[in-house]
Amino acid sequence: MLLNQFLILGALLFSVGVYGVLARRNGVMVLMSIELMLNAVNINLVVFGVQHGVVSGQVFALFVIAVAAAEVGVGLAIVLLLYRNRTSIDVEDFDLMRG
Amino acid sequence: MWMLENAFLIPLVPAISFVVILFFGKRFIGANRVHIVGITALGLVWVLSAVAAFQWTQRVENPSPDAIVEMATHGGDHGDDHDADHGDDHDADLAVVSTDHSGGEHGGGHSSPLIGPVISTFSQWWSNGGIEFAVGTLVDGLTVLLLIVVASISLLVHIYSTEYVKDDRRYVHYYAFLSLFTAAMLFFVMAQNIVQLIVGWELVGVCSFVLIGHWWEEKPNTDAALKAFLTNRVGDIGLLVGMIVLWGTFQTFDIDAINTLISADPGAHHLALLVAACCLMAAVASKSGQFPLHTWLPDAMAGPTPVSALIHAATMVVAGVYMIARLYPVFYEGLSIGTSSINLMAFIGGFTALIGAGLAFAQWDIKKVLAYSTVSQLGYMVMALGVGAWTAAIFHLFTHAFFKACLFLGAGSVSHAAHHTFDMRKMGGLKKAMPHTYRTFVIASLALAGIFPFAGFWSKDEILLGSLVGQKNSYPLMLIFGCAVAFMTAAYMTRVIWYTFHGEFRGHGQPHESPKMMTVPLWILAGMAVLGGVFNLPGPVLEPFGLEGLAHRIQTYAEPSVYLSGLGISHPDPSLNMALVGLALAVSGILVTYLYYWRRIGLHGLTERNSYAKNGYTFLENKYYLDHLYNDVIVKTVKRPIANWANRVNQNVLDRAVDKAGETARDTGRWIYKWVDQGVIDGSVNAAARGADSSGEGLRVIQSGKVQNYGQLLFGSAAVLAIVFVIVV
Amino acid sequence: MVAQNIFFGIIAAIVIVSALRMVTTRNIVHAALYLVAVLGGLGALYILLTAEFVATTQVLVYIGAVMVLFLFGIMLTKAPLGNVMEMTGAQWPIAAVVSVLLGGVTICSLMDHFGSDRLVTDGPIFRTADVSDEVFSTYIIPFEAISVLLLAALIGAIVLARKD
Amino acid sequence: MEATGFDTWVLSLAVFLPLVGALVMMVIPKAYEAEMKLVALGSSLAALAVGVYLAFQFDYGAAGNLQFVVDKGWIDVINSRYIVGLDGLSLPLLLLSLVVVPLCLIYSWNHVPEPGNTKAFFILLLILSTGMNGTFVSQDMILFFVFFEVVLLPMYFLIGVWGGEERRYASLKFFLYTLFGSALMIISFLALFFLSKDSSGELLHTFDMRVLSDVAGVGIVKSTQVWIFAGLFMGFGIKVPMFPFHTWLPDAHTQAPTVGSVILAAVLLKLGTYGFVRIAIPFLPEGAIAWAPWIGLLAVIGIIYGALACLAQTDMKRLIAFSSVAHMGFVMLGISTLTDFGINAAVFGMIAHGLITGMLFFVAGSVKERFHTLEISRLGGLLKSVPRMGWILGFASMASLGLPGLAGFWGEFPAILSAYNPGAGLPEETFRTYMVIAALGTVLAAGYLLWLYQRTAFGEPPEEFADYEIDDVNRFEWIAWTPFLVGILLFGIWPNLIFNVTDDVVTGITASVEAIATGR
Repeated sequence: MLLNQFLILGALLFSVGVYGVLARRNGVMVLMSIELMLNAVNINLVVFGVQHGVVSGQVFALFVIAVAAAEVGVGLAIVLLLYRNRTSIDVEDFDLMRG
Repeated sequence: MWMLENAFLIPLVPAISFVVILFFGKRFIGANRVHIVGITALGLVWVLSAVAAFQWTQRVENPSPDAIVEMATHGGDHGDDHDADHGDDHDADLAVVSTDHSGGEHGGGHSSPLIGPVISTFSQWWSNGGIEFAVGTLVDGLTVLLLIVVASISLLVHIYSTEYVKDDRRYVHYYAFLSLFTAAMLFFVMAQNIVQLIVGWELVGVCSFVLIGHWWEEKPNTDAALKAFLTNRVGDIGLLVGMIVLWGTFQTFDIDAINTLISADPGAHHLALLVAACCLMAAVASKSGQFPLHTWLPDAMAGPTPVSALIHAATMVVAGVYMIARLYPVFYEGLSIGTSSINLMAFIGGFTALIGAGLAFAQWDIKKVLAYSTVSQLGYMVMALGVGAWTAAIFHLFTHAFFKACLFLGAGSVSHAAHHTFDMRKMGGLKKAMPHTYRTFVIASLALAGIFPFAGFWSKDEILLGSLVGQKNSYPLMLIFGCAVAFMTAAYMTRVIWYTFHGEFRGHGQPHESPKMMTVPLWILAGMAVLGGVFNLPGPVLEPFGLEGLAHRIQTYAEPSVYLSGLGISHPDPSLNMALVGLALAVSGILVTYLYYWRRIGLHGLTERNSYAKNGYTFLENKYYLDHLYNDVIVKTVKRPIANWANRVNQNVLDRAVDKAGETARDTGRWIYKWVDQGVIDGSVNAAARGADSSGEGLRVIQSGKVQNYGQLLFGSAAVLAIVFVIVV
Repeated sequence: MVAQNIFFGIIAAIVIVSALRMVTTRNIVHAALYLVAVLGGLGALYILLTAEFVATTQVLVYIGAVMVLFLFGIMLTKAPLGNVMEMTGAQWPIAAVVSVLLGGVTICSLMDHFGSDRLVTDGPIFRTADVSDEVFSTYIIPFEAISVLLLAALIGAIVLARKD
Repeated sequence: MEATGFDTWVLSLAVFLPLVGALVMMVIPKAYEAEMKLVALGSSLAALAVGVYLAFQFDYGAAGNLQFVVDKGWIDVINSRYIVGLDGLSLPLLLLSLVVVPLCLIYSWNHVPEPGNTKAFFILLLILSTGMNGTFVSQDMILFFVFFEVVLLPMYFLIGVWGGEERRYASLKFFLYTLFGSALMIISFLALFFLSKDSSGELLHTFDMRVLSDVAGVGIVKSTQVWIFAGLFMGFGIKVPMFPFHTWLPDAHTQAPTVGSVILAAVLLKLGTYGFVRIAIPFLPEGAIAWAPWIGLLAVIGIIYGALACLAQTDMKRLIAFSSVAHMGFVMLGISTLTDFGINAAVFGMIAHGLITGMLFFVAGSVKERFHTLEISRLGGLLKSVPRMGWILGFASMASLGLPGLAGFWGEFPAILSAYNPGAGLPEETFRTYMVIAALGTVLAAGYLLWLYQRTAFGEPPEEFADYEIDDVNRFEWIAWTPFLVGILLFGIWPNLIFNVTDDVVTGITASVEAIATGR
């Protein structure tokens, strides 16, 4: 097995996640895409851990999973709040920072 | 010699007087009594100057060893007892000082040893990039002469003013600035370096500004003050540049050093000296009222009359002449005075003398006549310097100061009597009412006209002689100018006397003689106008009385032979013929004018003779013809078209040019301000701002406030940067 | 090795296709389900990489917890279940270009750098015990920090989502 | 030479005492206004006292060397150090800055301009003071830059809050313009940091101005020097301001409150010229030689141009502002000659201009306060309505037009003089042309100033003010103005007071420039 197999998979997943973040209008979908990107990173962590024969790769993957869980929790709470205030979760509606 | 070394005390006294009068005058002395301070100070100055003058004569008569300057190369002795042919002997006269010059005392040539000036330097004034120089005084005969002139006239003017500006609204300021002016002028004449010269030059200018604008409530006065100051400033460009060129050439500011360097090696630096001399001529033209910058001087008559007498006739306006005399080697070499037969300085001087005299005919304001006369006489002095007649010019400066001051103060006295008007059409017949004024005025006029034996005769004669003989070549054109001016001067002064003192009184009220405080100075000045000539009488005049030793005192004492001998400047022999010609011209001038203004009587008598005696027809017709010629051709052309034309040129061309230059400068300023500054430069700044603004507008599109757009930018630019990075690394 | 390769190929294909479908589908619930597929596939990959504990956690946390959260989120925001709402913004081409660029440059540089490096297969194998040893010794402080972070996120989520 | 004992921190004391005063003022409640003013005045006077102490302790025999030097670590990461020191070039300018601030405080003692708020006004003045003092003594480029920029903000607020009608526009213009210059300047500083080499070719990586001054740009090739100099030129030239970067100045001056104008004219503009003399020329002699003819050209254009613009003004304050452009032209002409004479004259000119133009702005401010207008056509007869002020205006105008015997002359005349013989490597004919043009400028200067004086001071007071009861110069004004008047007279009569001090430093600078110019 090539090292690159995993790395490229990660890169592909990451770009797909980026696309999702940038293109999707639904707030929940944006959060899901972010999960995709985080997972792409996780692959890299684990693969490099294996490659270098260290355990910290896995440890950090675990940390990332934990942080992702927290992030999803807070992110969804924000989406809910937005929905409650604006009755919409379309991110294109939120442009208070318009210059 | 203590006074010569500590000459700085002389300007210090009136400077202190200025401070005292201005700051403590009103409070501690009393506004009406400040003149006491001024007069006391001036009295002290006069005494000190007299002491200085005496000590200088001692120095020349019995030189101490350190006073004698040895020069390896210098010109020959050109005393009057030597041959008049001085053509080329100044080139290589290597004679030892004492042998060739022992016999100089009776001819008026400088006494054998070359007496150096007394130079004292005080605190260091400047140290700048390794060049250090000190403020100091340079005292020699010329300085001493000017000290005496300034101190005397200033003192008399101070006394005269106590009556003239009595109860003036700004009595205190008047006296304060009179003192300051005196201090500045004294400082100027004893300048040790050219920076001091500039300082003094400007300071007298500003005093003149303040005093011309003394009654600043009226616009014409302030206009005149401004005009005077600005015209002088125009000349100051020349002064600054000329002085800088001198400094650049000799790397020193020291007047003594500059003069010595030039006279030691006259041929060197000709081009630099030419440039410097031409630039300095501009300064002279402005300060000494030379063509074409003379127009401010008549306007300056807006000031109080004593000020006109002091500043605009006797002292400040001769600053230009003095500067030429002080830096004479510069001009002599720069303008090739010794070898040419016409040069810039002589021409400007001569021409100014001519047009000044011409203009004096067309004036109805008595002070303006005198002002143009001053212009003309200053031109005479400059012309004298221009033809190489150094001593004659200084002699004329000396005599002119006294009789012109007398004339001005006399005019002031007249106006004092005639309800403060200077218009001659409102005068007339004052002869009886004010005999003292009349007599002094006539004496001074005769001196000005150059009638034997008054002071002006001697000095004018020397100038004419100087231009006749010249140095290597004579100056024929200058001689013609000089003669014409001599004639015209006599004529216009006669006219003034006719209108002011003779005929019927045309004003209103009862004219009265001025108080003693005014007439006494007049008489003193008139006395000087009579006797001024004795200070430089030619030898032959004195020989019959056995007083040859007193001949050419000014030449002996005042001439800075230590500089001039190196240049080889000669003194012409006195010439009886020239004197007679000059006198004849003056007399005929008076006569012609006399005939013109008394012509009604003359014509009346003529017609009587026409009707009674037919024998003298031819002669009478000739006489009539002459009368006609004098009246309608000469006098009228001189009086009307030429003077008017000159006046018109003066008013419309030169004066307009000054005004126009000012207007144009202002318009240009406006234009530049409006279009360039506000339009282009400021505009480009604003345009830059607008550019930033519009690019901001462009950026606003990106600034949508949508997170995803930001994300696109973020990731997009990250990608692009990554690509760049990948490609580069 | 071949078997591993085949497995990898299958899993990778599933992951990629699911991911793509996730970001392109118009139905949000479908998208959530595709995400489940991606996450599950990744869990399988971790097994393949002998990271059993990570794989387990992946399944437990993501598929068990996070996905439930997402589904709740979808429900609570009353997101339309069908295709009613346009799920993709008008600027998707830009997003596509950006992500292609990003992916392209990453992959290019990966190819360039790691080329044909082989995955080390004979290295040490870390069991769950090793991982726990590491977490509770070397990384104890980050671990505690993560705990605090989770607590903070918990409180934050509650505060944000409260009705009043 | 390193200082010892008290001398090690006395210079910092002079710099930071006003700041301490400002901090103390911040904690005093607004109600205690009298105490607050006393604190402000006290701290600035204390700084002045320290300045006087410095002036007495200063070793004038070694004016060319830095004295009271402090060299302490500051930002080690970029090798920037806290270095302050005083030499003959800094001393007069530091004293000027120390003198001006308390006088401004006294002047605004009882009449802080609209909209009031004495506390903020005084605090800003004190911060400004620290910035100005610091700039003149810092010997590290980063430190210099920090102080240079510290000056900017208080001034921005002074103009923007207490200014005239168009204050927002003016303050923003001032701020942005100067900031733009500063940006280029810091780039040049960084370039100097990265490129400077010592004589053996080792990269120095230092911001120490003493070191950079010593190596005199040896390791930097000429073309690079020219570019770096261009950056410095923009930074300092805008501050000066040189034609054509001067347009912020009239607006800022016109809109600024009186003391703002005074400080702007008296000290702030000098930061630019000081930068030229202290940094640009000694660090980059070759760049300076390449640029000097152009600087000279811009300087003489500025002289003539400023004067012509003055002739067209209808507002007194704006006229004085434009006259600053002309006067700073003389200063820059002096600098551009790269001669002892010229640079000495420039330093003198800085101080003279500070005193004279500061004085003129004071008078303009007081006129505005009394007559509520500065329209020249509406004024008149000042000599009659407020005679003392009229006299002071006349005195300051005379000084400004370069009357010998007053300070202005010694800045102008030697500057013109120096253009006759410019430094080695500079085109003589060009500079001689400049000399003549500059001399022409003196006439125009006399023209606009006298014109101003004639229309404002001479004549009868206009009708519209006939009913007003107008006070002449009051006590606070006398206190604030007397030092200016005395300074103008004193330096005019005895110019060596300044020349003596600056000469050693200037000779050092030009010697290194000349060595470079002739060594090629």
